[in-house]
Amino acid sequence: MITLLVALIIGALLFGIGLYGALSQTNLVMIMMGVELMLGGAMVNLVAFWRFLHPEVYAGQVFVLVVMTVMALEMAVGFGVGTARFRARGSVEMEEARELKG
Amino acid sequence: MSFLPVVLALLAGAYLVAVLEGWVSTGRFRPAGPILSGLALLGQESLVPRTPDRIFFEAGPVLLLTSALLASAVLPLGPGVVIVDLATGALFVNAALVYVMVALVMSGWGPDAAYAMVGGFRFLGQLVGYSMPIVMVIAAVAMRAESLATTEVVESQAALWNALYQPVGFVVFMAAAMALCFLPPFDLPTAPGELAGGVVAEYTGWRLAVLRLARAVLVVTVAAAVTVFFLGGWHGPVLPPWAWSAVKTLAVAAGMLAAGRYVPRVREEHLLAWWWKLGIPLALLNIFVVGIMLVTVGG
Amino acid sequence: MAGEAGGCRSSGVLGVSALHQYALLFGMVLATVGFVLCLAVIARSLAATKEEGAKDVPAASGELSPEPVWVRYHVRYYGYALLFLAFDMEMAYMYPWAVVYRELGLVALLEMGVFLAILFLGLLYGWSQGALRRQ
Amino acid sequence: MISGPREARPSWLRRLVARAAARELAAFVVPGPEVARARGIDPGAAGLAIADTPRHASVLVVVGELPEGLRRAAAVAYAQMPRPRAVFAVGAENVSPLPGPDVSAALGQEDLEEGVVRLREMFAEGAFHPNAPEFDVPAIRSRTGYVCPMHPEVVREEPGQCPRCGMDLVPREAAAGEHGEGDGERDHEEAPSGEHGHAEHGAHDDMDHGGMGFMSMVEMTRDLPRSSDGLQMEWVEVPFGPLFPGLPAGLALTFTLDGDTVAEAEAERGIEGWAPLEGLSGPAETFADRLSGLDPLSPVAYRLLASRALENAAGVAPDERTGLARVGALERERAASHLNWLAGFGRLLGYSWLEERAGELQLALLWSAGPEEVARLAGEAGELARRVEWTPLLRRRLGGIGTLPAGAEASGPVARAGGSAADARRDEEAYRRLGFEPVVLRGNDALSRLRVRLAEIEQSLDLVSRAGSVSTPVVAPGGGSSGTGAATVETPRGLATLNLILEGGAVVAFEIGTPSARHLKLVKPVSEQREVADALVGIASLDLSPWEVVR
Amino acid sequence: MLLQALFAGFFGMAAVWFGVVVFRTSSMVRSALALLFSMTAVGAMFLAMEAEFLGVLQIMMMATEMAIMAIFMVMYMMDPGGLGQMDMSHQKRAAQAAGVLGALVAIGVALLTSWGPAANAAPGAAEQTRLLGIELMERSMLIFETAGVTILTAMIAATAAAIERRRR
Repeated sequence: MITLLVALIIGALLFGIGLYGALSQTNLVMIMMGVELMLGGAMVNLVAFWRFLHPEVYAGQVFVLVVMTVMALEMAVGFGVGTARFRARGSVEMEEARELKG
Repeated sequence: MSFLPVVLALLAGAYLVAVLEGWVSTGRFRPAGPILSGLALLGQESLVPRTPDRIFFEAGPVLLLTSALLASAVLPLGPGVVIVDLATGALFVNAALVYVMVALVMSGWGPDAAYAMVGGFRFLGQLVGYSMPIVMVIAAVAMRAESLATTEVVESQAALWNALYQPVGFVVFMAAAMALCFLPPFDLPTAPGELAGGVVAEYTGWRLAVLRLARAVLVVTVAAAVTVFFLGGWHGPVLPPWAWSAVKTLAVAAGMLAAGRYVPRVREEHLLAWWWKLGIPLALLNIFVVGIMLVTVGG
Repeated sequence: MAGEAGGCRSSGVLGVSALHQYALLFGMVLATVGFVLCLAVIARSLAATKEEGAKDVPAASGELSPEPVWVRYHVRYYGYALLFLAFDMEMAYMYPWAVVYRELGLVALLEMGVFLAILFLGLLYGWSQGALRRQ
Repeated sequence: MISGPREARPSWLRRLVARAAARELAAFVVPGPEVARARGIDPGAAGLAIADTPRHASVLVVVGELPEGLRRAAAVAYAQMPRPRAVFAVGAENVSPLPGPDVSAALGQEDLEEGVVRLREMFAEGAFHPNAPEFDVPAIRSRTGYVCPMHPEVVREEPGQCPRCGMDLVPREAAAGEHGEGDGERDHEEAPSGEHGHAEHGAHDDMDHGGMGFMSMVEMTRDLPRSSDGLQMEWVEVPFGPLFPGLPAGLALTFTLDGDTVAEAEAERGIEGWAPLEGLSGPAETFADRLSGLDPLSPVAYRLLASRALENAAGVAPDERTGLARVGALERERAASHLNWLAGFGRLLGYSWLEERAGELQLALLWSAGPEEVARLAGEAGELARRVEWTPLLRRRLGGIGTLPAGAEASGPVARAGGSAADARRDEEAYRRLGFEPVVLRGNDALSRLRVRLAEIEQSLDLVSRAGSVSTPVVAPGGGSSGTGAATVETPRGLATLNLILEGGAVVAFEIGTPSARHLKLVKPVSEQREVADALVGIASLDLSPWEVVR
Repeated sequence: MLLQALFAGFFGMAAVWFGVVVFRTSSMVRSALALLFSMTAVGAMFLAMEAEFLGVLQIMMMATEMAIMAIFMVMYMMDPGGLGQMDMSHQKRAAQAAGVLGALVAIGVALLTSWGPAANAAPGAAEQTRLLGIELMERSMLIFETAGVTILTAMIAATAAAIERRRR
């Protein structure tokens, strides 16, 4: 039980840090780092729930796999888009992108 | 507790590999060579470049040594002679050895030197090449063993070695193993003639000694992994199991060290293209062939 | 499945629980770090490093003023790296599959075949678009 | 005590370590292993491991007299070696600014080996010493400049902020002689900094952009050149010479790297302080000696060149036997030079078997007593050539690398590998009599150059055994005569020409054209837009000798 | 049990600490590798919670993925070495507030909810991997195949966006 709480708190902290990062960074890659941390927090929670609440339901583990996949795919697509933007504008700053549009 | 014997065997293996490497590279057989060179390096100044990322510079060699040692922890020397017998051992070997790349990227970035930096990023590219085929090949091994535990992988080869059961996988794995240890002809990150030492160029003194030790341990570990996954581990007639493991591991290590002498270094461009356009299809083919064989002929 | 037998099931011949095994691995990490620290202490005790000119400048073929190299580095294999990010995830599904393959037989082969065929399409697409080359 | 001991009082542990260090000497050879081999010595066989970088060496081995520029580079390399370190001079008197050599030996394998023994003793005795002198000479003194991480052209003496973007300047090393080119740059007025200072400026502003909290990447990258894939990265200049393990020593090469690709290459420099042409003029009797010292990698060819030009000026013709002996000597040198190149090429390629085998054969050839021994070596060289030809991966490694643009001015094996039969030997009587035909291949890349050289090694050794003599060419007597003379020699690297004016038995003026001076211009086309390793292979395949690049 | 909690707590704190480092260092490579080690620590937490396969997988996958992230960091960020010590963030206050709030809410939920009895033992690691495989092949088969299609989509999207077809 105590481990569950520890894990949930850690998950919450990771989520908070990720949220802070995703909101405060101006750069596409750094924003993605924030998102990765948030997803990491979510994974910790998922594993904790699986382990301490329903260790017999393996859909919980499958869910973790799916989150991992989402992380990887988010990165792949994000970097693809980042590359395209960098090629066009020489920058991956989000602010600037907004500003140049107008 | 088989912790101590395995670690001692590993260190002995690393020592022999260092002797072998000296023999291969200088043509002189000097049994005391590694000890002398270790002492000499200990007595040398260990320099730190002016504006380095100090943490990366220091952590690189340690991480390299750690990852090689951790990978070796799940490789059995005999039945029951293993430090930890993880149920996911085959995957764990990979997971630990991925940090070889992290270590080299750290050492490459750390000193803020051009040769090292090029070397570090080259190895990251090398990993992008070899890592997928190696993992697929291990998956095919796991299919036959019905388990990821290294001991069971060895048991599954009691009748027939994987090297014979899945020769394509064996060839791909050997190449990937050499790429993983950055041995010639895959020594792109250190490339003596091209990058004047590359990632190891800025290391001197005891830090260099740690790097060389780590490299020797890495070679032994990877050779042991080849033995476990493909050469039937401890299985063999007459000799005791640990002796078979040792003989096979050393033979693989010697083969890997010697092979690089007779070929030029591979170009980075080709390396990546070959892994992706040839290595991955071959590894997939291997999985399908093994899959069909398991269903039809059986293990 | 959640019985007591499961949790402390000895997964190895050593008869120790999984957690103890991880503790042992972690101990190995600490021991390695300790070993390296010992080496460092011995090396330091031998003599101090002498501060001299040019010694801490990265060695560059006998030239003294290398530029700082921490700049935007052009990694030419990013096409491979992008495909790798996505393709790599197939591992996550392949290992559990490999373990139960013989149990399930041909069905598993078909399912995985479809999965891999889909991924292989992606690889072929990348290949055709020129992702598999130095950019 | 050695010249670079560590500062500590000897104790039992330190003595043990020192003794181990004495057994494990690693050498950084200056100018380079290829010059050592060409001078007939092999530090590897003497028990010194050859290090690739000064960082991994404990002994700096100086082979032969060094020109000033290389001595300075050697001092930098020495300063970058970790202590304990020592200097070992082989056939070199003046090693300044390096500390006076710990051990000196004459040029010769036995002297070298005896010197190594002495060096080991000195290391075992004096690797640790209570007062270690500091090595501090002007050549290695660097001053710290401050540069902007984003604008490399901004260089200041003092720390501060970049006038363009307001970032903190970072320290970097600059050689003592170098002047920051941005020192006199006009200062920009700093715009008031604000959280969103860039918002008003937009993309239209030019470099006067001063928002500090946030700066515009668009502007940073706009003026940078684009790579082939359209991404704009930052380029860095990286020296690949004069003391780079994979290239001939003395070749001061600078690559501008875009990632691991060479964006620009710069090599149009000879060795500083080497072979002032005025120093070469003088009495005709010793002119050939002086000219043969020009290039340590092919002394015989230049001796022959001088002899021929002098004979031409004096109006004498060598007899047939001399001609044949000269063929023998020149062809032996050609084979040795190609083998030497092959060994260096093996080092660059990481093909250690080739490096060792070719080096061994080259030394055996250099030490060979007469044509009989050369004939025996011819068999071994043929064996080597066949092994190289069948090496796996070699074709993939070399094919298509180092191709020259159409119309590139080349001679020697480089030209013959590109399908041209250019060879001065075809016009020579002695060669014609031996039935000489040049080796010509198509391909125009590193692979075909390798093949041409392999074939030429066999051909040259065959010519030696048919010429029947390998004696060094006789120097023609000057005899107080006057006149103008011209000569050409097909050196191992290509066509060398010499025009001289002889007055009263002394060479008063001359003009020399060497293959490497011409081939230096090819460095750019073979290396630019190539990956570093490919660029280096392309450059190495040209077989440049920086020594010949006289000014 | 206590050992488990200690392990989870230790690696959890490591994960959090590395997570903080990600946004506190100005060196891009440090930032990427800090994220890498944060993810490794999360993997170690999985191990502590006896999800061995997932833990080892996480440790392996995240190392390569975050290292590749480092590539793109070094390619596209100005001053990747962090020598200029520049600040690349905006709306810091709001972000901090949101981060703290998000974490507090999640912690509150975690602490206030009654989670019911915790299972005190998990299946063995070998059994887990086997059952996960069966789950993937049978009940979650569609999820698994959908993941395949999603990966394919991502590969196509990334390639199409990033790779410029060279005109020859």
